[in-house]
Amino acid sequence: MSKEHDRGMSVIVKTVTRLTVGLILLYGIYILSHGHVSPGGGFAGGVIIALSFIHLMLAYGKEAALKRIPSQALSFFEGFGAIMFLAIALLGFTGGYFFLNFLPKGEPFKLFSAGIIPLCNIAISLKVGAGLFAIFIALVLLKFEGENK
Amino acid sequence: MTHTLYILCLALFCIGLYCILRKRNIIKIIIGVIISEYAVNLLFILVAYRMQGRSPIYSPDAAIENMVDALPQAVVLTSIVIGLATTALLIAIAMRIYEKYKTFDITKINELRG
Amino acid sequence: MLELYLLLIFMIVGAIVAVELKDLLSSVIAVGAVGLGLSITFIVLKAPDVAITQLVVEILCLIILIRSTLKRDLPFSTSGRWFLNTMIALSFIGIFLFVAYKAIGDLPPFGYPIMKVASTYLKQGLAQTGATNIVASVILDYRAYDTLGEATILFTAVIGVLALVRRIGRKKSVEQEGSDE
Amino acid sequence: MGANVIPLFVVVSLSGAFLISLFGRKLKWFPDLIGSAFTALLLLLSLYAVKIVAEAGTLVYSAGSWKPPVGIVFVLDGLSSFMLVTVNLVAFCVAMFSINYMAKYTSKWKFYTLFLLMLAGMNGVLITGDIFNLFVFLEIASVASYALVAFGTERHELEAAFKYAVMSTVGSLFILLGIVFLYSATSTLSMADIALSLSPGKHSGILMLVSILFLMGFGLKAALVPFHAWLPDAHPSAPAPISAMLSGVLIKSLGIYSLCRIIFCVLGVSSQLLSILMVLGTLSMLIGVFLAIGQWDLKRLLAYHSISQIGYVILGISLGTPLGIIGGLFHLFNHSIFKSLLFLNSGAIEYTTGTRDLKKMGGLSEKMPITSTTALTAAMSISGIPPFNGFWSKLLIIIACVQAAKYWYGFWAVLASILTLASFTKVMKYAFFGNLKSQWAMIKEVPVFMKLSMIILAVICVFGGLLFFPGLREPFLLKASGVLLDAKTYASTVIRLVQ
Repeated sequence: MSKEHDRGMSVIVKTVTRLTVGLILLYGIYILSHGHVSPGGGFAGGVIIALSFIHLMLAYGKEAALKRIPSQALSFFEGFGAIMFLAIALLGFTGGYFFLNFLPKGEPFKLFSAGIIPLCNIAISLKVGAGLFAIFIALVLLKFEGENK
Repeated sequence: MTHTLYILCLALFCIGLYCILRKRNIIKIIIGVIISEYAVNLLFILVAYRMQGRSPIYSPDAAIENMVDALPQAVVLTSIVIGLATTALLIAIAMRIYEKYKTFDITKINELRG
Repeated sequence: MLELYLLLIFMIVGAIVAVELKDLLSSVIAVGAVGLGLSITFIVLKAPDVAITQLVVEILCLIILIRSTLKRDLPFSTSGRWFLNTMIALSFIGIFLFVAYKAIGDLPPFGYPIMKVASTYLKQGLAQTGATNIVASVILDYRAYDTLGEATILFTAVIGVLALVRRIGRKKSVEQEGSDE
Repeated sequence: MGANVIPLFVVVSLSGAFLISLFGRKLKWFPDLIGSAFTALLLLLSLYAVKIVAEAGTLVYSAGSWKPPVGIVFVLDGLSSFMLVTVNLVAFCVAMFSINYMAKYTSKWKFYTLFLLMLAGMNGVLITGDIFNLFVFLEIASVASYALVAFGTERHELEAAFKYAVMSTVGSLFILLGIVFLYSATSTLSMADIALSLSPGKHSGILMLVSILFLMGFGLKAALVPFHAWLPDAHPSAPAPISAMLSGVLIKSLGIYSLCRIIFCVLGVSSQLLSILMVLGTLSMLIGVFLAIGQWDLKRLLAYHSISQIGYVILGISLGTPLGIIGGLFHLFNHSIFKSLLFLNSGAIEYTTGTRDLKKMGGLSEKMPITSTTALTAAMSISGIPPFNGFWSKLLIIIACVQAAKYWYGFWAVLASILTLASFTKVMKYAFFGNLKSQWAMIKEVPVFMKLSMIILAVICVFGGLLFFPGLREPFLLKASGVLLDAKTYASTVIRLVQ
């Protein structure tokens, strides 16, 4: 079981994955960056990004995915996303209130509008993507080690 | 009759509750928790629906009126994430339990009395 | 309206199947069907944001659940007082449903919410926050503090899972820890 | 400064947690330092909060400058500041205790991160004025506590954590269901606004349903008697500092505080509800102490006593008279102090001897003078021996029962107190007095930080009774009980202050 998963799945799955994984990642980035003008947002975008890496990992085995995004980077992104979100909240104190939307609102329907909302989306998606992928890796690795015994 | 949908939704909640109370398998208990969470989230969106309503998103070309209630949607987004976090932790505990006891059956995992 | 009833009945049937099936993997897949039905219901109820999030969370949950149940089908055991316990559970649920049925007559009818606070968001949300998606303006501006809590809870779950999957929880004895650090 | 201090309770603890997760895994000393320093800072902040509430009355703060009901509002009143001091005082002592104690476990930084997240959740629950926000922070504290209960990753710890997690999640689902019904009936999530929108005539059915749901949900979190099955497993299984946090403050801030805040300030209190609570409280008091007497596992015994003492608090508060509420809240504070101290003592014993079984201990007072002296103080306090703080609060509750002509409840309270004394006599006799067993001839007293935190708590146990005397009680206890007594003015005060 363990070896089979290190190698990944069959060649058909690998080919389809190679074609689709970039699209899924791009879709995730689209969803998160347009969270304030269309349905979606940081959370859904972050989960989709995490899913694209999970997809890669299921098809190619864990080494291939971890080579592209090592686990130190994961924990860094997670902590960084959290700190960034908290920092945005604290920067509101410059305007006098916790969580104040202190940036200019911009023009509706444009990508760069709505003040802090796109920034918050990016922070959340970093955190969610890294965090959920870390959960997945932790649970999958646990399973492999458990079965080796 | 205006509340039949709410009752159906509560019935879904009760199926999850029954599963948690009666099933003796850890994965089944987690499934019960997931179903109950679904039912509560659905109820929150149901109470926000407005007849012939539109999604709460403005579009550049048409004037929108009669949008559905947006607050429950925002709240349910948060509550889905809370459900995901709880479920992930429950599954992690369940997998560690499986590793230690080699079973998901809670009648066999019974070291504590209380 | 009819589609809502059909979807709800589909979900209830799916949930009963998920609860009662003996095979764990099938049961998990039945939960996936319920979640998919829920996602479609959200679209019918005009909540696209929630539908997208529900769908992706559903997929993630399903992958993790399937990974954890793969090849682990076990025979079920029933505890000794099966009949008594089932009756207690069912009567508790029955009482709960009855009380709820009596009480929800006080709620406004389905399709006609009061919309006391929400009307402020819908009328002034675009002008006050600049976001055309009102749900985004609620979660990231009006109620951004909730979202901080939401992000924190996910962070908690990640650290919690990482803490739980440690191979060794305790060091063997107190004397050892002085030497190895 | 003023009201700007309110969000800091969450911000400080959250930033501590995030910083530890970023830097803690490389620098070994970093988690210890941040854990103790940030909890000390939070303790100072909460003392400052008591001061400003005593001077300026209730304070409100709108997050993001959005006024309720549109945005989320923070409310800092007498009850919140009272609870904040309790939570952060215990958290500071526990963080200091953990510096030495948690060296037994691996991955200390994960422990401190989860600990600070749990603290952030509790502080968030205490300062919020929005019902859904209360739910979110309640879940943060709960999720962190599930992971902390299983922190040792042994068999029984995982099992206890699973049981606790499932039951607590069911409680959360009941609470969320109650929030859905409240939202549907009132179309707002701000607690003050809900309280103003609910009218007893129109909403009587829904009020009953919501009260039942909240009673079940928060009852599960507070381990009131029909819902207590998880507590005797979960609390002993956690590492000792976490047992102290769970028993000392978590079940109070998530269970009792939230229940009281919602029932008294939002739903409006009715006499039927109070009598239900009174019966549940008395049942908890008696069943907890009866189950505790037969235990030989020290931490399990203490966990059953938690159920029993929670019963006292609920009984006092549900009497509804001024003296009863003061007694209940005072007992809540005292119980946090002495129960955390007892759990820390049990942790100290486990640290040196490695056992929790009372039959295997004996004569430890010779080798561990500080642990045994502080344990004696706490034991006398919990069983209500006169000069210590537990005596005064139990006395107040019993006098309040007699004043309210509820003689039987007073009798049960006295009986439970006597049984508590019996049970702790057993603990002291088997653990600390008697002959020293030969296998413990080599043990030493615990390290310095553990000693220090136990001494701080013991000193508060001795002098805690002074808090009820005139001069000290006005800013602390009377402000807190005033919130529950004038619960009807909560909503109008909050609405008036944000304008």
